[in-house]
Amino acid sequence: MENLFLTIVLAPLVGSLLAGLFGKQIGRTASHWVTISGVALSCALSFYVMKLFVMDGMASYNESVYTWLVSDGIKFEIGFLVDKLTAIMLVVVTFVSLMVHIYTIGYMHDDPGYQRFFSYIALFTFSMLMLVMANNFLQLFFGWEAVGLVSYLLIGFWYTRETAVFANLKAFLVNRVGDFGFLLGIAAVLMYTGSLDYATVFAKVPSLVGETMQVFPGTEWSVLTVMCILLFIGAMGKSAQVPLHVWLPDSMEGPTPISALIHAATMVTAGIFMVSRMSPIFELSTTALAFILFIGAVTALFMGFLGLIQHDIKRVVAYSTLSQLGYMTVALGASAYSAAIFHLMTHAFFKALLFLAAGAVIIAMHHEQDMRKMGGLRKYMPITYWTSLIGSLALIGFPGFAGFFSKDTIIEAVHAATKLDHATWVHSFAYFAVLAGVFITALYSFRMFFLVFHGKERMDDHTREHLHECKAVVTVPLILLAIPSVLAGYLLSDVVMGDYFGTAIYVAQANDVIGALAADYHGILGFLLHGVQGPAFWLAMGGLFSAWFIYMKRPSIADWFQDKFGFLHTLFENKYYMDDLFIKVFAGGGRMLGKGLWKQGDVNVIDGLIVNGSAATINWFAGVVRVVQTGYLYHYAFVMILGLLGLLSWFVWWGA
Amino acid sequence: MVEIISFYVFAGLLLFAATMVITMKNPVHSALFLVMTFFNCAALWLMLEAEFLAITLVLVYVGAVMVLFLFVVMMLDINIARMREGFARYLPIAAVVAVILAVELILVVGPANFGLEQFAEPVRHAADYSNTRELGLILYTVYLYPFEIAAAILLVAIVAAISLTMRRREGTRHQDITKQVATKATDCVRVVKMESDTDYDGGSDA
Amino acid sequence: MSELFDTVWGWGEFLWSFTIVQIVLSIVALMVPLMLCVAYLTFAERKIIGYMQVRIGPNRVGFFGFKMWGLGQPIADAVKLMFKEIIIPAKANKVLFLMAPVISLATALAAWAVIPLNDFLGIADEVNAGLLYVLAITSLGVYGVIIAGWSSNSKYAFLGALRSSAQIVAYEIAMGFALVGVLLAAGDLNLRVIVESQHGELGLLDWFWLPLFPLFIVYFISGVAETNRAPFDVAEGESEIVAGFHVDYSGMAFAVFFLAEYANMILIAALTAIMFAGGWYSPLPEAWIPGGIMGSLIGDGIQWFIIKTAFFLIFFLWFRATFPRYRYDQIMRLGWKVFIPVTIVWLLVVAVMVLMQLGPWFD
Amino acid sequence: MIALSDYLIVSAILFSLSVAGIFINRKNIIILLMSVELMLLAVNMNFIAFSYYLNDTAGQVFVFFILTVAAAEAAIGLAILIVLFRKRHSINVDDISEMKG
Repeated sequence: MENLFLTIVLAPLVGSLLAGLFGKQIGRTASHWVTISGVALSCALSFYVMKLFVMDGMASYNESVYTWLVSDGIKFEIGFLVDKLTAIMLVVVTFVSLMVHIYTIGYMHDDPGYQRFFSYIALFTFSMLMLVMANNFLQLFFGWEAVGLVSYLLIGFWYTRETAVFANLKAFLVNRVGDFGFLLGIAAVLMYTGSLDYATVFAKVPSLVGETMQVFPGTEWSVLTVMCILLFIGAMGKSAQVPLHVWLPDSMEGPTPISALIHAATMVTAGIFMVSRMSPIFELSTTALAFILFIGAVTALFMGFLGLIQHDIKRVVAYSTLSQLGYMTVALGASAYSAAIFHLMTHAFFKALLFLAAGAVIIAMHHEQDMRKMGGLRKYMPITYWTSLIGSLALIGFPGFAGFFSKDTIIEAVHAATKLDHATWVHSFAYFAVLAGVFITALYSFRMFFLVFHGKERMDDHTREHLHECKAVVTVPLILLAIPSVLAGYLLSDVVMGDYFGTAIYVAQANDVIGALAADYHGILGFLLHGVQGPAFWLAMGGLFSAWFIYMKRPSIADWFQDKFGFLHTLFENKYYMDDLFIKVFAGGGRMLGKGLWKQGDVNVIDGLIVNGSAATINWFAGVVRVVQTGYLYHYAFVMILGLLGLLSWFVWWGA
Repeated sequence: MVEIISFYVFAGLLLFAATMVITMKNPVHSALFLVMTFFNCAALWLMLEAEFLAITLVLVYVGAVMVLFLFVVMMLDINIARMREGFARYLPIAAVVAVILAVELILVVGPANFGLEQFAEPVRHAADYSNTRELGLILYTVYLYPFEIAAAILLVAIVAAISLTMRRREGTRHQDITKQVATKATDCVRVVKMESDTDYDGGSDA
Repeated sequence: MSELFDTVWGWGEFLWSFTIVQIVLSIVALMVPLMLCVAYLTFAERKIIGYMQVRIGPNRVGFFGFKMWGLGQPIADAVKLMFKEIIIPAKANKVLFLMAPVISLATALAAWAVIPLNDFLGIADEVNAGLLYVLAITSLGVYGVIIAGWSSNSKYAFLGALRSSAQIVAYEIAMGFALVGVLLAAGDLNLRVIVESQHGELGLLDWFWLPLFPLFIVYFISGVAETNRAPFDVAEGESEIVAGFHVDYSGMAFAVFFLAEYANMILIAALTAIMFAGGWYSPLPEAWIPGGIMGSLIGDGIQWFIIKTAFFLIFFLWFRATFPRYRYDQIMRLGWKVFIPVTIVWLLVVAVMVLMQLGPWFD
Repeated sequence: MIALSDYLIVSAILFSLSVAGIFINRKNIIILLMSVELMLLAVNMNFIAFSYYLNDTAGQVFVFFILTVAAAEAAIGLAILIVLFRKRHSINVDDISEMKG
């Protein structure tokens, strides 16, 4: 069993190393073959593991493979925790990764960094697998940072582009903020439980309920809340939740397969996975859950707005990713971990599909990403058109498609959460946000869809002449991804409503919204019918219709809207001024602080006061002392004798 | 009686000589008066049954250190007039300081504290008492380490004094005795064979 | 008559009761013969060197019309010098100039205080630190030289004084070390004890010269150097610096220096006799000494002390007649680089011998 | 009878005289050295006087050491003086106020 898991993890690594270190020697074809076979092996074995769990009912596996070091009783180990949660992640990660690998052959066909790219994505697969299979925080953190590193490398893959370098730097810095919180969270875990091992930690955390700590003097904060929020800050960074989301749209500077794999399907969901994995901890802090819920709701709604006004096809998908990540986070906040993971899975398929489709469009348009220069591509690229349609319908939650089931479950879960005993305004706000988000999602998704595939052909003649459907390596993954995009939703009854996760996910009795839903669940068909009657469906339909009306029927409405609500447009255009805020306040503030420290601290205090000051003081003191030290012997003798006289006088008159 | 007289005589001469040491114009005279001071001091020490130290004082100070002083004073071309600058100017303050110091010291060590009542004169030792032996016994047992250290200090002083004053002058010639002894006849004398002058036609004894 | 005798005797007893008088009298009793010896040493020198150089020497001045081999010569010289004018150079430091010869002679004579002439004679021979006293006093001799040289205010005199004093200081160390050897061997600082510790059945083989032979040689040669005698007479160096430190002295002042030099010679010879040659002990083994008058003549007694001193004195004269003068740097080399190391090494040997209680000297 | 205080007073006066000597002969480094020797002599005198009156030889041992050190001091002092004179052709204290050789 251990060898099986090791193979899953190491196969992509071997491929990556071969492609990365010997890419020049083995050539392009061999490079993609080694990496793809590595990932394919992983994928096949992942499905096998899935089968073991689902069909054979295997118990979860939790063993240490290797002890790196032991310090003061704390073990630093590498180990695997494989349960049903991990199994889902394994399947999603390896499958999407495999699709992307195959797709990349076509997408990166002309790129000089071909081998490097394959090496990177295989390395990413390895890192992500390490992350999801970890059985302790150290390995989790290793995977966490490794995927961050690969993300950084891949966003800046075209490192000669200034924007790419800027974007990867931005991703790197923003992730540092999150990772710092994450690291503090791990430190808190280690400090209060004395272990890094999941099982040990989860066993110990219940005893921490009610314990408080003083982060700042005079404050009494619950240890668990602080721990959870710190860990979640890590998730916020990796899963691009407001306000640490700013890096994700810019990460679209990377090649499209990367956007699909890392920045839509897998890496960004690491935060979701992590929180689900930590559910035994998070469930103990209602405050932290409310915080998560709020962050997720804000992300889900407001990031959707931004998608409305983007012209870059990939950015629209990116904002939709942000929004969907918000949905997952909302699900986490509502304690619907299984719903979050389910949405994670479906989203991984259809979002990867959408990205790859967008990539296909981009290839066809000769790397033109602006939707205003597209239109009417339907007749040139039928496969892409249809798969995109499936992806879009799945995204907006059209009944029957994967997104419908997962998203509707989340909405229902949030709705159920508003009825919980400890429900607050946050839960109500979240419910509103997810409902409004459905309309927005439909609106921008089909805006994009219509602008790209329907309407007038706005591209130049040269481009139009070369328009044609992509090669099989591109279209086959699209089709392969379209299948789960449609069908994955039907796993709902097993994954969410059934007892699939078992002990992998822990939900407190008081928070058990999924349990409430499951009680009312009467099979897929019932859910389907119920969904069609619910507000979410009609909102989605409204969004779809609005998109058709505004962008197909009356394009002038968009202009009119832009005129009348210019301030809103400007607000969206500038992404709520979030980047400016960060750049001005944090970067600028950092610069100001640095400058201040440099001018005041370094130049004035350290150089001026301490270095030159001490020198000057010594100089001054020496100047004073120099006067005392005349060099004349008799002066010294004089002083000595006077001193002697003084001592003697004291002795004679007052002493003894 | 004899003791008291000799004490006052030696003490008086001691103080007189010391006064002369510090007031003499010529450093040579000062040095010679210092010798006299040492002698009187040695006499006082003899009265205190410190024979060894008294003789050592003469041997070391008079016989060696002061000779050194005299050497230096005599050999150095000293501008006496400049040396005397400020003598009169500082005399009053020196006198005041010295008198205050002396008065205060005497107040401390005077008869009130160290008179015969407090410290009776000890019984003189028998004639065969050897101060040297006593000193030697304690010096080589209790004070062995300090004694060794003193020896080391002296050695260091020797090395320091020599290294300070030694200078090699350019162009001085030294006799290398080993070289001289090792010289062989062949190093000094060169035997040259000459043909006789055949066309010499002078007289036989010219 | 008897009254007068009684009165005089009474006064005598009264005076004798003062220690000072006793001391003064004993000093006189020692000094008068000593000065006579000094005077006749000059005569002896001239005579002996004369014979060594195959000439006669002074032989005219006698007493009462008899020539008596010139025995009146020292007296005549003394009278002549006494009446000569003492010339004091104009720029000389008068007090010091006159003091210098006195210091010279005084130190030469003062050392005699602790010298035991035989088993009971001596001025202050009971002094415990006699050896130290001798060392201290002889080390003062240099003052006469220095003061004379400096107070003359003359270059020749000063150069002579510097040479002389440096030489004296240098050889004093070797001499001191040699005496430390004696001290080690005898285990006492008292000169009488030192002599007595050389007493034994074997006569002259019991004396310290045998176990301390290198020290004995070093001591004696150092003594020659101390007294500025030939071949160490660079301080006077007639051919170089005219007459050294006493070039400006004349008349009695010069005579006193002269006396001091010879007194010093006698002192060194006497000390050598005491330290290394058994003082007043007979060189013959005890068994050979018969009783009676003959026994008192050749047995232990002051006569042996005088004979030994004279014997060593003859070496002084012999050296002068035989050896050429040392160069100054050679003198310094000999003193610092030969004698001092030799004495230090032999001190170790002596120490070992004493520890081993090597007979017949140290048992 | 001579009391301990008599010796101590003599040495006190001797000490004061040497202090005065340092004051009035401030330009002459040789006399300064001699004054220092006088001071040490006064100190030694105290040691010996106490040693005698307390019948404790240790005081004399200390005098012995002081003599040793003072002799070394005099030797080195004079050596420095000679080196100084070679360099500066003067031993006036005013001319040697600098550490530079």
